[in-house]
Amino acid sequence: MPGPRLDHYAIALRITREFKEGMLVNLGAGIPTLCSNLIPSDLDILLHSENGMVGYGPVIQDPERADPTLINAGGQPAEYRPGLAIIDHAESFAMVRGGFIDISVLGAYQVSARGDLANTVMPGKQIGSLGGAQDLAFRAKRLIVAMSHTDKGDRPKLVKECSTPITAPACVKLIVTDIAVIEIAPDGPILREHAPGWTVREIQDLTEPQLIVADDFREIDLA
Amino acid sequence: MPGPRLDHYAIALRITREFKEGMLVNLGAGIPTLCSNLIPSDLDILLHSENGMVGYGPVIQDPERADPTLINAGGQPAEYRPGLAIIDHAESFAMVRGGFIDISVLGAYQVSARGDLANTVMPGKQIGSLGGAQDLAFRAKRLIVAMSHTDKGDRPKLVKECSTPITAPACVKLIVTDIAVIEIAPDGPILREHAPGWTVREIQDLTEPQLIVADDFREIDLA
Amino acid sequence: MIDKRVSSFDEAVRDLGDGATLLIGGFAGFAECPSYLVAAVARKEVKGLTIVGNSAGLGQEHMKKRMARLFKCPDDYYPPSFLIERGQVRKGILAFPAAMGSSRSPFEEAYAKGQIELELIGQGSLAERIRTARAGIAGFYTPVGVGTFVAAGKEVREFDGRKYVLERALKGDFSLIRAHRADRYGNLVYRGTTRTFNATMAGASAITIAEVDEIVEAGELVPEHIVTPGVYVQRVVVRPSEPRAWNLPG
Amino acid sequence: MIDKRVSSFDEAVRDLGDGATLLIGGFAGFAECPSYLVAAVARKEVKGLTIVGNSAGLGQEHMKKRMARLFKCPDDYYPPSFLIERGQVRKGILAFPAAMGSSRSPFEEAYAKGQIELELIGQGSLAERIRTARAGIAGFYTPVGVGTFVAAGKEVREFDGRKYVLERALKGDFSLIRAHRADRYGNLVYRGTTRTFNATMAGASAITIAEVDEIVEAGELVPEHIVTPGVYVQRVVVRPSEPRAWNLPG
Repeated sequence: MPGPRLDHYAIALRITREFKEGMLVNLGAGIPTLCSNLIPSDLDILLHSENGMVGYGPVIQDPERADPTLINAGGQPAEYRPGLAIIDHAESFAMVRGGFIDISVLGAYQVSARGDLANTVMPGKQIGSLGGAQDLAFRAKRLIVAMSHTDKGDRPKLVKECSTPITAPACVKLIVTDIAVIEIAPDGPILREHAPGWTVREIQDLTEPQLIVADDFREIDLA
Repeated sequence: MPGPRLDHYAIALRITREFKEGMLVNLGAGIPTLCSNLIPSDLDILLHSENGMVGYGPVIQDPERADPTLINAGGQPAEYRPGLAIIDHAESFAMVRGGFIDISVLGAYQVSARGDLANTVMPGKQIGSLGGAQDLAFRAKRLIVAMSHTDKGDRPKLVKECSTPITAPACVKLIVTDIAVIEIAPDGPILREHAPGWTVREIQDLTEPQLIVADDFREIDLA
Repeated sequence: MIDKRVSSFDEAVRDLGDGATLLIGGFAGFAECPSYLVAAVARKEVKGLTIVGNSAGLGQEHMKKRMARLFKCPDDYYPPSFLIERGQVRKGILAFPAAMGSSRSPFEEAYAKGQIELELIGQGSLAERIRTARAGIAGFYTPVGVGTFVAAGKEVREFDGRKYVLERALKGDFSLIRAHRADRYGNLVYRGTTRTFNATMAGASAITIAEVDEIVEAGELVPEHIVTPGVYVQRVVVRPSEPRAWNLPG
Repeated sequence: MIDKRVSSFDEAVRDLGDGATLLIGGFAGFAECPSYLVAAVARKEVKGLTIVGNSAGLGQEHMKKRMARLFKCPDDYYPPSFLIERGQVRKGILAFPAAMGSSRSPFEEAYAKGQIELELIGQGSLAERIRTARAGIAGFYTPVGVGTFVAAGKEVREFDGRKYVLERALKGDFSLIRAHRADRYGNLVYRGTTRTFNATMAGASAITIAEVDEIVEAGELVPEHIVTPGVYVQRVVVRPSEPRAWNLPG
């Protein structure tokens, strides 16, 4: 029996370990925006939001303090942080397209072995949404995907070829799921870390493409 | 003997008569910026300056009151006016290119019979300057040229074909000179007004293309 | 005297007719949505509209339920989806028409019934296409979308070893936007993230109408703080001080 | 801690080398010119520069004479033409290289001697080409310049019955700009018309350096009033409180 699956906070926490001093990071709606509440206070990074905030803070949990005129990409109230700048939508994506985003964190329905991202049309739906994901996936210096390892039918989401429309080809660099951390490398996906209690075999069984096991394969450190 | 030539202020004053309530008007450097000091106080128009002012006031004459951080297209200190908005250079020309300028007033070295504007390379010089004139000449709804009727060698500046590089083809709609007001119409230049003491013959003698005399040809009203 | 103030929302949309293309500002929340302008378009019962924007909105009910833990959603929130639910919209050019998760947005409901067309486009290309319309540019080459369905039928071209897709200007008949303060010249300032697509869309239509919290005297807005110069705005209307039902004239 | 403050102008241009392309902000006056950055480039004695901007400047003497009736020109005005006069510039991509009237600008003098190349471009296409570089766009179609020398060698194409010329992004190695206030994140605000090309050029080069009047604490600049987000700025340097000769290190 494998261990329990990581919850959304654990996934988000693991992702924040990728953030380095001075980076400009965009957090998509869903699991990614959770990262904004988990960034160490001594790490000075800037968060970019599609709707035109550069340098915003964590999600405000108290509705009494929530200001509807300061919301993040998920529509949640964001804390003001000194240094915050407001820009319009065209400038916000001039910044994305211009290659200024160091890390983009997005959700996904599927990721292919070569890092194709499919997060536009939810399987089973007629139409989908692009949001800002396509611009980010094409232009961020590094794209990290936060997702559950399998879908609701327990089918792998890391697949050989995506079966839903591709948002951007060969763009994903790192995937953090509820059971593993996988790097997309030129030779294929590299299994780097596992959730407590999960073996290579158990992870591979829920993954379509063959995983390369990293030399330093280890348990995810969430301490 | 014809009358005296109009001075720059008279030319500028005549041009301000073309400005109508609510218009957005761009004034080029030189004679055109003089217009900013001659606009009737009860006429609510907005002046656009290339360097990013919308809704500025007259040139400040007193150096003691001049603020170098508020200058017009000619580099002169401009009076603040309520409603003034500051934009950057890209937005300033988004506005020009987007067709928001109702009237552009520019100087010229030459204008052709069909309204080609040549104000880039000064005759006798190796190279010239475009400034914002090309954008304005291509995209203003109406282009008015303020110029002396002849050059320093008394050669016509309203010519059959421009001999210096064209800034924009077929763009000039009205020319106000120191001796006449001429409209560029599809059939050719129409002589509409004359400076006091100037006859059709005297004006035509200093003009290369054949002038059509307007039915209501009259003396310029500068009262 | 230049004075762009209009006394009512109905008056502001007086010449908005069937088949018009509307750029509707906002992003995902109620604070940046030009709700009273949307309500006025609903009252006018015009049909066959094309709406352009980020999300058409996920419906009032969604906002009230989903956002309940975060915000109290006001009663006078009328997102563009309000027009979809009333059958007034023929086509959407949108970045976020489908709801996240398995719930369905009003757009998806209408789409499933074959009542509406979709041109799906990412936020960046959408925003730039709109800015491009304001700026008098015909089109631009972006690297975003190459090799995906978004580039289908569009020119793809290489510059300096990278592929780009040609995106065209997207101009509206009317931009319906929300701002915080205005003066009689139409100069606008926005609060926080309400700027978003509202400022982008100002000037990108033949007529731009701004729904604002407050109108101040000319000169009260600091020239350096103005985000939208009034030249881009044809009409300004003030929101009512108390929430008003959508079907009441005003 | 993110801190873009640099202690001297020499330090700010430490990696600016021969052959670099410099986007130099400003329009026509001294107040919007990054004079101390220009002076630091002069001190560095780098050669073969390409300078991009509105006017290279008409020289200090011109400014002092022509403007004397309007302004007192400060002693520490070092326009880009200062670099031309010192033989450091190989090429200009400029809208206003030639003086008005029969006097000659330093650029014209150098051109007459065959020491400098010129790419003449109007302010609008120049500004948009620079903004386009910041925005990650390869090029755009503008109606301006069709049928004139500016379009020579460029693609001209018809959209909806009107002709447009393809203009390409213009990216620099360094943007040297002038602003009023900055914080340690590099956020910038500008006074009045000093915004001009300075704000346009921020972020359009690999390295953007801002010469500012004052640095304030993070949080002192109002988020809605910030014109240039700090992301576009790599280095910030404060101007000296008293004018300093160009050849003094600092």
